[in-house]
Amino acid sequence: MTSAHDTSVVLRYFAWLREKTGLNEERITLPPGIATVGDLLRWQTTRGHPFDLAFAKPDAIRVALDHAHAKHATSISNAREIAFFPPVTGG
Amino acid sequence: MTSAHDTSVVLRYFAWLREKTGLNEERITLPPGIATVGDLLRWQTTRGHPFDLAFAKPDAIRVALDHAHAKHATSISNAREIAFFPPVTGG
Amino acid sequence: MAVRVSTSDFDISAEMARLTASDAGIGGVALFVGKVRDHAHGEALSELVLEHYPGMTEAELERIEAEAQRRFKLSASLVVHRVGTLKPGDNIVLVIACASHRQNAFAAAEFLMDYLKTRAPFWKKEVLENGQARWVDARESDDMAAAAWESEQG
Amino acid sequence: MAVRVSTSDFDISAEMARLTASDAGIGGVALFVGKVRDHAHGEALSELVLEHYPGMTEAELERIEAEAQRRFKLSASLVVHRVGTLKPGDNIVLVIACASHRQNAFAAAEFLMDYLKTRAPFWKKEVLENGQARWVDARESDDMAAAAWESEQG
Repeated sequence: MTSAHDTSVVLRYFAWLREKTGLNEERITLPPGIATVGDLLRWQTTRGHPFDLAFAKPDAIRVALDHAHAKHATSISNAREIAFFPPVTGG
Repeated sequence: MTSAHDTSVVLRYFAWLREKTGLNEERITLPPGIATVGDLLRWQTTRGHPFDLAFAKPDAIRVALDHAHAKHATSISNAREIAFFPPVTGG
Repeated sequence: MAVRVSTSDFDISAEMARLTASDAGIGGVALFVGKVRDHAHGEALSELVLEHYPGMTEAELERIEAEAQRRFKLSASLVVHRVGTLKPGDNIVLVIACASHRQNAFAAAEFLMDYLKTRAPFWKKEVLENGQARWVDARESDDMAAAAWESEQG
Repeated sequence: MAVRVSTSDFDISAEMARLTASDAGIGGVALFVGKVRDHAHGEALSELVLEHYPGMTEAELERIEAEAQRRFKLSASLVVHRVGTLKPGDNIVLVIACASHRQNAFAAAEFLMDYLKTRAPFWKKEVLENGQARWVDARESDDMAAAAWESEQG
């Protein structure tokens, strides 16, 4: 159960980010000081192997907050689900 | 049978030109002096009722020579089948 | 590459399957279906009667299709146009353009429709529910759409 | 208006019949089908694996469809996208746009494809006949096609 004061978020990984991190998803409480999507991408590189390699090129990574595309400058504020993936290639 | 020296042509009529002339087609030997599609349209107006009314507005009429669109300035030269119709409205 | 004039309806799935079966290099297929609307100039439509010029119709459609093939490097294409008496909701025309990528497929399908509308010898007569019947006037916008292609790539 | 993500194939004729059944004011239907090509960068392709982001995919497709509806006054529309393991010749995506006239139908189908390609969270992995597998790179031309709509009508 998730209480009203739970500050954890679900991080999800797709395509080669899923393969490189070895994770489909994880539930995590982010350290303080992570305000934007860009902050979050930089933080990922500090988590050691395999995150350092998976997130080595943040410009090649897209992020969605609660199922909506977000720019690197976007505030993550109250997002409950944050997804990391390469540029999309459907159609 | 059509001999090698037969100079008759088949004239065909479509849509409201078919209705106004009352003809699907006719085989006819054109009088001398009709060189172009424009000449032919003017000649049609001289044939009396119902051709005078059907061909009263030649700019609203399209002509095909042997199954190919022709402009009013095009020579009718050796055409064997000449068709008269309004601007097309298929699709 | 094929054109067909028909009094009967077409099966889009079957036509597309036949067209794409032989070429697995096809990545994009654009299709267009024209249908009979239930109204004309605000009046309820009862029937749409389609007349054509047998012989010239096929010749003209083949010329249009060959030009689309040349411009857009199509892998395959199809034009089916119905004639006779149609009812609201009935299909009138089917155009299919198959290419490696979607841009050429879309452009070819639009080109085929624009040219078909201004060059293929079909004529529509609207029969209204009030009993009136009238030949459809050609639309100036269709002439302009076709003319716009003239200034593009030779 | 509908979007669907599916592991199974679609029947174009049936989807179109369902979409147009309720509205006899529809005069033009533009469709696009994307298919798996049998080669990639000159190599023979064995399989195409399509991954997506359940939940976001549907949300994003609905946003794209609503925008197309708003811009092009569509009578009806449909987006179906397949996921899972596909083979050369298999259908990947179906887009249908129904409008009164052909210009809006065509424009909407192209708009839906351009946006779907750059915004809907799908990813393709190519498995080659030589055993190699690689994630497909996004195409800059797709980004430009989508960006071109941004400068058009609000």
